[in-house]
Amino acid sequence: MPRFSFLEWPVVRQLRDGDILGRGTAVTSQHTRDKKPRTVEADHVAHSVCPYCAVGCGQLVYSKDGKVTQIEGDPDSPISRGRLCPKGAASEQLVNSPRRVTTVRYRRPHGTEWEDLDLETALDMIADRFLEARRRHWEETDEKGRTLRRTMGIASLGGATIDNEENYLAKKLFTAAGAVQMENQARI
Amino acid sequence: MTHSSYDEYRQPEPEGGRRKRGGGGKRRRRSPLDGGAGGDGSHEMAMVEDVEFESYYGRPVVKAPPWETPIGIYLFVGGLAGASGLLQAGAALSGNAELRRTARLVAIGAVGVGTPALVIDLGRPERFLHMMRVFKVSSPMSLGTWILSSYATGAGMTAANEVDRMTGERLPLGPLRPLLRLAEGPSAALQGVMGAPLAAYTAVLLGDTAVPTWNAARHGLPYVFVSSASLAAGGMAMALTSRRNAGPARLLAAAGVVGDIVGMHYTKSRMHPLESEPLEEGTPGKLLTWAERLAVAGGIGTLFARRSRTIAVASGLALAGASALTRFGVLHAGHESVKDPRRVMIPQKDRLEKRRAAGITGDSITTGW
Amino acid sequence: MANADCIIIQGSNMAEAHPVGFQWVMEAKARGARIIHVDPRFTRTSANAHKHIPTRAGTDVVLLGALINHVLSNDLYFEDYIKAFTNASSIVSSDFQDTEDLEGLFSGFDPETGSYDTDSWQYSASQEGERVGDASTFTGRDGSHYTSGHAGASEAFGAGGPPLEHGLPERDETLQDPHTVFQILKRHYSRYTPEMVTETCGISRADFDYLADSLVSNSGRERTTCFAYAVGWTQHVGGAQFIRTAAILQLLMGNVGRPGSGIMALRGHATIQGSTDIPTLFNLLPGYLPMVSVGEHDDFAAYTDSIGRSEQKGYWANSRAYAVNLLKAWWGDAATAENDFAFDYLPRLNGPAGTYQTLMRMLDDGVDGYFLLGQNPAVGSANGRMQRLGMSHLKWMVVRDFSMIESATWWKEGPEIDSGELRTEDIGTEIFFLPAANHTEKAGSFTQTQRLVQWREKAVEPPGDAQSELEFLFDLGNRIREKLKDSTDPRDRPLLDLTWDYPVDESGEVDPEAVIAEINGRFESGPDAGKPLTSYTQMTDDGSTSGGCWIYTGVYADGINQAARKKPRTEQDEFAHEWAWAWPANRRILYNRASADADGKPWSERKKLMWWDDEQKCWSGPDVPDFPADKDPHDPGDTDAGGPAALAGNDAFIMQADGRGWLYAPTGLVDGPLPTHYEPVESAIPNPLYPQQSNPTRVSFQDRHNLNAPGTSGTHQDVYPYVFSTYRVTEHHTAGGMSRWLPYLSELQPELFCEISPELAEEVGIEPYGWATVISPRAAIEAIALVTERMTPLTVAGQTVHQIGLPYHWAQGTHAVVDGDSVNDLIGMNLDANTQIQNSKVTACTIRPGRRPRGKARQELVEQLQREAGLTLSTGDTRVTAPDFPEGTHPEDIDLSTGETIEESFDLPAHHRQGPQSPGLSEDGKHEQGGEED
Amino acid sequence: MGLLSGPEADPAADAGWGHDHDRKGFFTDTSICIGCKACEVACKEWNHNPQDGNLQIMGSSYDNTGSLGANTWRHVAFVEQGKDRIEEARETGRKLVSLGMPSIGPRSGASTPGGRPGEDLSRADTAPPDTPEFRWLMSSDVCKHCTHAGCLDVCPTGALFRTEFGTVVVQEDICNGCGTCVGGCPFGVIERRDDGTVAPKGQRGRVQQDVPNKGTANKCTLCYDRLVEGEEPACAKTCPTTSIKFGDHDDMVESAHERIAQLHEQGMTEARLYGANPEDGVGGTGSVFLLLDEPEVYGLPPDPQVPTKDLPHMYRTAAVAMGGMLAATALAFLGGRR
Repeated sequence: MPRFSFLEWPVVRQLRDGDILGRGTAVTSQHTRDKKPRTVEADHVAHSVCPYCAVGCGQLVYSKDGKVTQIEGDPDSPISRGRLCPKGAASEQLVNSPRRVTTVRYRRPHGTEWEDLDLETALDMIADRFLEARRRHWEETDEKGRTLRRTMGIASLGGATIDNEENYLAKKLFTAAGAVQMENQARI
Repeated sequence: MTHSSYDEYRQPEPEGGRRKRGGGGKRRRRSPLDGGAGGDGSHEMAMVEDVEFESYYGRPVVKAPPWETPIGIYLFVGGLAGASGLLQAGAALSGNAELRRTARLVAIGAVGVGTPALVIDLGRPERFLHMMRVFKVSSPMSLGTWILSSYATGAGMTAANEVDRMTGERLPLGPLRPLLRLAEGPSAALQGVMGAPLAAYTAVLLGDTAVPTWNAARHGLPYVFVSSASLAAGGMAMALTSRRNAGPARLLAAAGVVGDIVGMHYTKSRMHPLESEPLEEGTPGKLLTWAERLAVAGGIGTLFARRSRTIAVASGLALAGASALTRFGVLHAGHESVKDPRRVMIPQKDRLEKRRAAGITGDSITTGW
Repeated sequence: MANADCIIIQGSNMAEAHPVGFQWVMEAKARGARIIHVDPRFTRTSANAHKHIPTRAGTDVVLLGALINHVLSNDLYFEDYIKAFTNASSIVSSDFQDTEDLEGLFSGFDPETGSYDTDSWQYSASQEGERVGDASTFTGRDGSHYTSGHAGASEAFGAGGPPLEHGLPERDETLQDPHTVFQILKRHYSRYTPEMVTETCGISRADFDYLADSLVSNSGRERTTCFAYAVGWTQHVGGAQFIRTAAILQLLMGNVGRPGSGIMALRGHATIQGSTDIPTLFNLLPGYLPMVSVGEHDDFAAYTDSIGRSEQKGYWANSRAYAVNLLKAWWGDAATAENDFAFDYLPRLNGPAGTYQTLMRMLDDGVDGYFLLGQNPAVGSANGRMQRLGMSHLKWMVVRDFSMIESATWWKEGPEIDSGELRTEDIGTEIFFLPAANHTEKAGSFTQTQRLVQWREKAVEPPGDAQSELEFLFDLGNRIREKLKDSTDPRDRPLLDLTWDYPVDESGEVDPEAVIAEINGRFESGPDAGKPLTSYTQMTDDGSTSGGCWIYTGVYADGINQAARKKPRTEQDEFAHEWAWAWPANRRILYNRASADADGKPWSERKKLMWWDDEQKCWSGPDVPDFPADKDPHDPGDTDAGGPAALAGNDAFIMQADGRGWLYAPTGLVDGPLPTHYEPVESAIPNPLYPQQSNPTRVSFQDRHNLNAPGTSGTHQDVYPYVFSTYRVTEHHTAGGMSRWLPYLSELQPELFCEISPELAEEVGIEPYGWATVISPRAAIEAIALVTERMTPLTVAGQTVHQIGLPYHWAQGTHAVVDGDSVNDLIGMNLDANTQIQNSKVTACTIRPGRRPRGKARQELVEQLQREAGLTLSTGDTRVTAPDFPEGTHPEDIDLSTGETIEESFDLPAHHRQGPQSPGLSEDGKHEQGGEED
Repeated sequence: MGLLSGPEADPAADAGWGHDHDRKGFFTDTSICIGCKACEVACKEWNHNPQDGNLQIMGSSYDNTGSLGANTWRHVAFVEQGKDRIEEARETGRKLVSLGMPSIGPRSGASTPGGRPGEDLSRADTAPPDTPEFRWLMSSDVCKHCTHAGCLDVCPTGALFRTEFGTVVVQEDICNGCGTCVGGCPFGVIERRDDGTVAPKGQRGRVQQDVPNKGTANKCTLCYDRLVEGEEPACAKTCPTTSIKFGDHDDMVESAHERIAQLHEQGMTEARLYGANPEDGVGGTGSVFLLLDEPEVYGLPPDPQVPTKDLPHMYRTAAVAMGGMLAATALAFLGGRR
């Protein structure tokens, strides 16, 4: 609390500032007078797109010190004109949710609890399992001897919040590996 | 509404039923007996006539201030202090030292209980001093703060003098003692001047809200509150003062009883039945009924208190109890009145209709243009 | 949409599912447009429409068919438009037999395989042996100028359908020949009368007239009507045909390719459009090229010819170039003319490999590993119980998400753990939960529902171990390639030869712009080598260019990320061409050639969009013309040249092999060239139109966990007397992974509820806001009952039909802010044969007051009802009910009515999948049964 | 200057801000609200308000936040109505129109009302849209930012203040949570935020949000901290259909009058304005609403009066009472001497 100054005492300001009833100028605090929107305090604003439905509303993502501080509609967007639905408006919570999990979790076969696992180890284990499953369920030909050159040991199901670039890499990698069981939300 | 044997898996139900039920549509209330069927079902509903009524799922329209038991205590002790302030001033002027001392000690005791009660009830008690930031005539609470603090200053000084004298000047005051004595007169005057405002402002505080029962009581509540303060202070003084010196206290108490009962009836007479109903029914109604009974009993007691100290003490305590019950009754009646939106909606619609019938059509918040 | 004069929203709850998109409807309304909502429920969309018309779910073809009949029999169609731009005058093979002749089936049905031979559906060709087919990605299935079709079509036709031979159909411009499409259409829909609408949909005559008058009076030269649909149409068996019906109607009314016209597909996910354009779907390669099917695509030429022959009209004629560019982008120098550009590196399909087929394979222990990339099938997929049981058969799975979704926690706290069906210790599935980066933590592009590719800038770094999918996949590819680097096995060549050398930044993260540049394509050789392509017309089939998705070519034109353009709307016209980039070629309204008449003049001043500028000799107007820019409207087209040159000046539908909008679809659909009403699988209403009850080509899975209600068959129809639809509400998102974890959304809709009419509540004794239990042949769930007049019982065929609404966002778990039962557990797997999309809009059930049983008793209740209804594996799975057709073979049946314990009565193979499945094409063009055998 | 009631052209000037600021306000047109609740979420997100309620369905259609309060500063009401009620709404609306403009008339402020005094709606009577069988009303409620704000006037600390935009805002660093303002509001808007308002579901201890400003009074600030930089409030910015409009108060009132005239022309006599009359019990509201039924249906009071309007009278009553008390005391001492 700032040091008390008699002249800044609102009762005095009531008499001084023409706000005798103490409704406005006489009673403001320094904190109030310093109010600024946190969008102004952001050190970076990214143009983004809402991750929920397919309308594709523009979002402005404000961040400060590497943390998202505010997400709101992008008024420049011809699609959404700066407006967002409740989900779009809540997407800051999607980023900063306290329920979000940000470390690798591992459940071993027949395990009863989650365990921690190093990301590097996890990725390597996944690559090994990928190749093993690919091998185990490889189908070179069908029953008529026609070439299939594919594996049925691996399947993938993707959401529809996966970027085009990500889908492209996924399709490219899985197809090259012969993994044909690839699906996404579009069919669900 | 248990339908299946698996309903026990339901989450624990909050008081008053799990789901606030109630249609948004039309409701007709037919008799006092079907109370409890509507609204959120959590309280009795008492009845006026068969009245057509719209609300939003029976939810409250206005909110009552979050004033709980400490505020009830404060309303009581504030009044007690206020009237005691007058008593001590009168006693000082009339040279009734015993009555003066009693009144001053009661006053400082009341202030000593009331001020912490006020602070405790704040959402942020550590910011109690923010009350002194402004002086707002539009705010009874602001005025009350200044009244209370002035009063408390005076009461503190007068009580210090009394205590000093009672302890045979053994308080380690040193050179301050003459100053204390010097301030006694002005302090007693301050305490006396602030006494009546302290007793009355809380009535304005309650009246100056949108809480239907309080707001509608604004025409008479100050009378009730000053009377209640008087009977409480008179009663306490009567109980704590020797019969010989308690005369003015008895008279003040008796006057208070009369004022209290008349005032309450007058107050109710100016209210819409739906607004006054909480003062008569339910828990607050019971409190107020007992308040009135105690007041009457105490009032009768005052007539005989000169004869017996026992009667004096009993009726004094009865009066104090009556005052406390009155305050809690009024406080809770206000809280009760916001629970049922009818108490807000129907009196408002009625007064709007009345104005329209009188040709005043330009002051409605709802307009067709 | 804001330019429409009438908007008919059917099969969509637009205001709730797409509130921000709905602003354009409200704007149209403010401008005087009439808004009509046709839906079983009165929703927030209805609340803002001029009229809500309650209907019975799954009967949309009857209503739309009756509108078609109405405009045809009263000559209310837009004659100049249909003559100019549609195939109304085309003559269909005289072998074609309609549902009128065959009791609800078309000619060519093979009851053994449950599929059609489409030979007889073809146009009558001017020369023997020539057929013309659809090559359209964009309209073949739905005629919409917005949508690119849903994921799917039968896996054999990625792009839209065979065959694509050169040639023009015979036409009769007078439309009088009985074999013209126009006359066939008239006959086909003659049964679809307003009375039939009342009888089938439960819509009154007055409401039908209102709808018909609104449509007719808001169509034509001066006015346009727009349809909007969403999964209320697609998530049906026959869903593709629902959309087709609307397309036919819109073509007849001249409401395609014009301002405020069309059929707007409202898609539910940020880039669900993108994930079909650049698909992670089993049947497609990027740009709607099909996956290779064994038998059908045995060499590269056969493959490309099946997509589009070089002699045919329109842009699909260049299919070889598109395929070569894709292969070149993937395998670079290893893709040469000599090895058919590594065509053999592509794996082959021999039947559907969709998510539900994969599930059945999982249950057979035929799948080891499962990647879930931001998807929650334990909640979001039909028959969630089976999904979870399927996952328990996996060796391992990778779940990439933001939080502990139910598909990651089913082994610990799923309903089957509760009930004791599964024991955590017994489940051998190894689970990797990898935290994912969200949309603010990675750059990349989403493609929204109007094909607009929008780039997102990265705002912050992902926290902790969180990674983008791009990072994850790139890393996985690197590791796999590293582990295989010494392999000599030819099967590893495709992985080792893959172009996988994406530039990385200092922290080793791959640059998404490099990926979109690859998608866009570049010159591989020649003077411009290395430079980005600007248009797919630059693509060659000799390997001198590459491009990962031909329809996206131009998105990185001039080396600039066009999708990242953010010129404010206030600084450009309403088409906002400098905001992001729309495929193809940044065009905002597809088939906009049709906004001008045959002579290239606008139909009217009011509805002017594109027109032929006779002085400049080019098409002009505010949008990018969806037509060869300098082709005169009177150009007859060089039919010998093939490709775009072959298009005539009025062949507005440039992706169709005949340049016309298809009222009748000779190819591209597996369940009929004309939409026909079939009752939903579990419907208890006999099909009022035909003896054929349900869609005979539907895909189903016989399994003890996937039983059907008896519908019209059997004698115990009263066990599951009601139907429910699932849907979403504004406050939540799909399976809840992105909404149930957020307090601000959870508080708005905290609990699962069901919406029922006061009449139904009265009938079964459910109190408002009390508990109700809904039981289907698959599962039982509990929900809070919202008893509301927004639900209307309908009278259909003399019966009262009660429909129940159930949003599907909740699931059992302890990690989200709110939980509840998972509605999708109730739904059976019955798929549309065209799209492989499941029905979720009409499912039989019963409803009771009170909560559901806990633990083991929950499933016992389900089984008790199964027995009461006498369900068997084949219940409700009878394909052909038209008496002239012999029944297909029946799978082995079991008797559940004996009251044996579940273990005893189900002492059978866990599932039985002998029933007909989606057809694949064999080399001789005959359909055959899909590949999976039990 | 210093008024407690009645028309007041410039409440900001009345609070010492001078005359060079435009009063800002909302016009919430409920006839185009789609009930998406984006306003509720955008408001909470901007102001970091805690989640409300106990995560159970409240039994009021799709409304599960109940009412305005300490944590919910925008609240969307959902009302389902059948034909009878719709006709009744139409009828009461027609009566309102026939009352016409007040004879004393707004002297200032509301510039040009769109409606015509005593407008003859017999024409509209003949051609209303067919009364539908059913309707579902949605309406986003918010703090009214009254011209005469009861909460502000009764606040004893100066925590509540009138901003330069004419809006009413709590200074969270000043408020000590005395709760007087809660009773001062005739609309039941402002409320003290208590710890108990955030109840995680069950005993699982799920999301435990930080609760800022515990124990202080809370309500809509009309995004004061955005207005100071010329930005619009979060709710108005996000509203998909512009049901929530934000701007200069005079413009808002004017467009409200225009909109109501437009709807009346379409035969929708059930439409009416709420808060657009500077003669009403709070001097007109800063947030004006267009409603399609009587205010009670939406949970709004039909005739709110700012309690301070009667304050002079109450002070007089109190003075009389105090006088009586003094007299009684004096008499007691005089009589007590006996």
